[in-house]
Amino acid sequence: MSESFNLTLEEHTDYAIIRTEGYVNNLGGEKIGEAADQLIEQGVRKLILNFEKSNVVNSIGISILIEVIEKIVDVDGQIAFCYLTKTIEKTFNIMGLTQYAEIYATEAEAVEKLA
Amino acid sequence: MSESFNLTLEEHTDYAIIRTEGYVNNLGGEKIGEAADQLIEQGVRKLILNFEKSNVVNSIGISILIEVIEKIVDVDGQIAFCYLTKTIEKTFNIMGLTQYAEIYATEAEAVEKLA
Amino acid sequence: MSDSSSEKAQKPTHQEVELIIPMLQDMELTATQTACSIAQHMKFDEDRIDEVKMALIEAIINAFEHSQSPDKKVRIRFVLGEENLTVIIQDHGQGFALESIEKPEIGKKLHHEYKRGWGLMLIENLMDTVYIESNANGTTLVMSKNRK
Amino acid sequence: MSDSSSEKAQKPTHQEVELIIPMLQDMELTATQTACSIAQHMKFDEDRIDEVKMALIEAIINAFEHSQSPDKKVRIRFVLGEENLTVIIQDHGQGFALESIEKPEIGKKLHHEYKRGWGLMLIENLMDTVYIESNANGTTLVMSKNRK
Ligand SMILES: Nc1ncnc2c1ncn2[C@@H]1O[C@H](COP(=O)(O)OP(=O)(O)O)[C@@H](O)[C@H]1O
Ligand SMILES: Nc1ncnc2c1ncn2[C@@H]1O[C@H](COP(=O)(O)OP(=O)(O)O)[C@@H](O)[C@H]1O
Repeated sequence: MSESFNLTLEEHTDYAIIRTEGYVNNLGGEKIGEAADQLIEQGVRKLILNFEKSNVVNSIGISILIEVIEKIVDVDGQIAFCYLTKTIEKTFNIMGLTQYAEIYATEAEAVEKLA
Repeated sequence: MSESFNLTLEEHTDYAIIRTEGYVNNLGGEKIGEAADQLIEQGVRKLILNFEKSNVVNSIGISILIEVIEKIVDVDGQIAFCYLTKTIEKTFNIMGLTQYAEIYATEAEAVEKLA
Repeated sequence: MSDSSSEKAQKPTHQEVELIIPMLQDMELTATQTACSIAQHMKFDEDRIDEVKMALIEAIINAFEHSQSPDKKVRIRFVLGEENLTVIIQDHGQGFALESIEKPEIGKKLHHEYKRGWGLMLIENLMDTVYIESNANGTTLVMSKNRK
Repeated sequence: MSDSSSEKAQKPTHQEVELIIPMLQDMELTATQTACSIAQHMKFDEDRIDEVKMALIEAIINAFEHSQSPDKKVRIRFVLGEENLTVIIQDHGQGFALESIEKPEIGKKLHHEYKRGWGLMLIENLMDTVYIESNANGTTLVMSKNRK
């Protein structure tokens, strides 16, 4: 009875893209967390999260994103978000996530700046 | 505080198209009725109602459409609807409107069959 | 643990969402949005959701237009069953005599002054089961749609 | 007509929509759909609607997660004001001591086990006014957003 959440991965030599679809709540956040853990384990240091198909988040989901940010910071990596709705971007600003993560309008821009 | 309803008219020598946008309730229905009255007055005998941007109707609005059908029948004209949602088409069938009005998938098809 | 069998024997308590709306122009659309979200949650397909929405609009505008309810409110309950969604629309208006309602026919409506009177018939046709209780204390319409 | 002046002197009675949802996974999304429809009706712009939705999600998941309410329900009232929308989120749970809640800071959350605790702070920032009343009978959060 829960919203479906899906993600797809695109792995490159020096960065990876996680594209999400659906509600980033506890369940959605956990799936992102697991995918990120695995990528970091594999040696990925630059991570792009494409939220084009995730228009709704909650603070439980975002708490898990903070864990991901922490892990990326710990390996001296970089993390960027793209295609955030205005409200999600505002939320990330309010919470201060933008001190540790970049926000870009498009995926192409994120790839260009990070890679 | 009400849903906005708009319509546009396209008049040809022997037929006219009414394209609606928004909820076809009493207010929307009345606007369609007024537009149809004027077209029939001007001599239009073939009328196409394009509901592509009207996904919601109610039975008060449809009652006004029955008035329009009656007036078209009275002048030996023809009336057709296009781009109906499945549920609106089912509703027109249940009510028997389809005995007096044609339903076509697209506006192009309606124009071809009627004109 | 000792009473687990008696617990199992109990009827499952169905989850219920309750919505109370004021009699205001277009407020029925708020109710259809709520219905839509619940039916999506229950994994109804889009067509069946659309039919529930249309029936719900009819039931609500009936209460708005005919009930003369002094509290000017309509109460809608959504009961999330295993295999169906039941929607209960209730007003505290004057009620009506169901047996006096004539089944509308398009042939009779054409060239007849009174073109209205389709709402209840549409509800019956769009939903799987419909039950109406109406008296001087108000009207309750109970309608269900199966998931499939 | 004789009492029209006294009628005018009365405060306008605000229209209200009431929604009661069960504590079920993702039910907060049904509430946001209802909120969205009401705010559209009031001609709020899309960005402000989105902010109300986000704040509403936070208030509801708090009730779901922390209230331990025995009735397992959350009541949401939407009060349609002239210039603002007020949303009242209420549970009958155990309540909490508001003064004991620390303001979260990202610097402290990083490298700290507990990363949660953002909900109330987000609500404060996304809405124009917020008021919380909490005691052993439950929690009521009243939040308003101006139309502009
Ligand atoms: N909630 C209600 N309260 C009072 N009367 C009602 C209610 N619902 C329906 N009715 C009565 O039933 C009649 C038929 O309703 P309906 O089939 O929906 O058509 P319409 O609303 O167009 O008249 C109404 O005209 C009204 O007299
Ligand atoms: N409706 C509620 N009932 C009981 N406790 C609540 C409620 N809302 C908030 N709280 C308390 O306030 C704390 C802070 O809430 P919040 O800022 O939303 O962060 P989080 O939910 O992540 O803990 C919660 O951990 C809980 O102890």
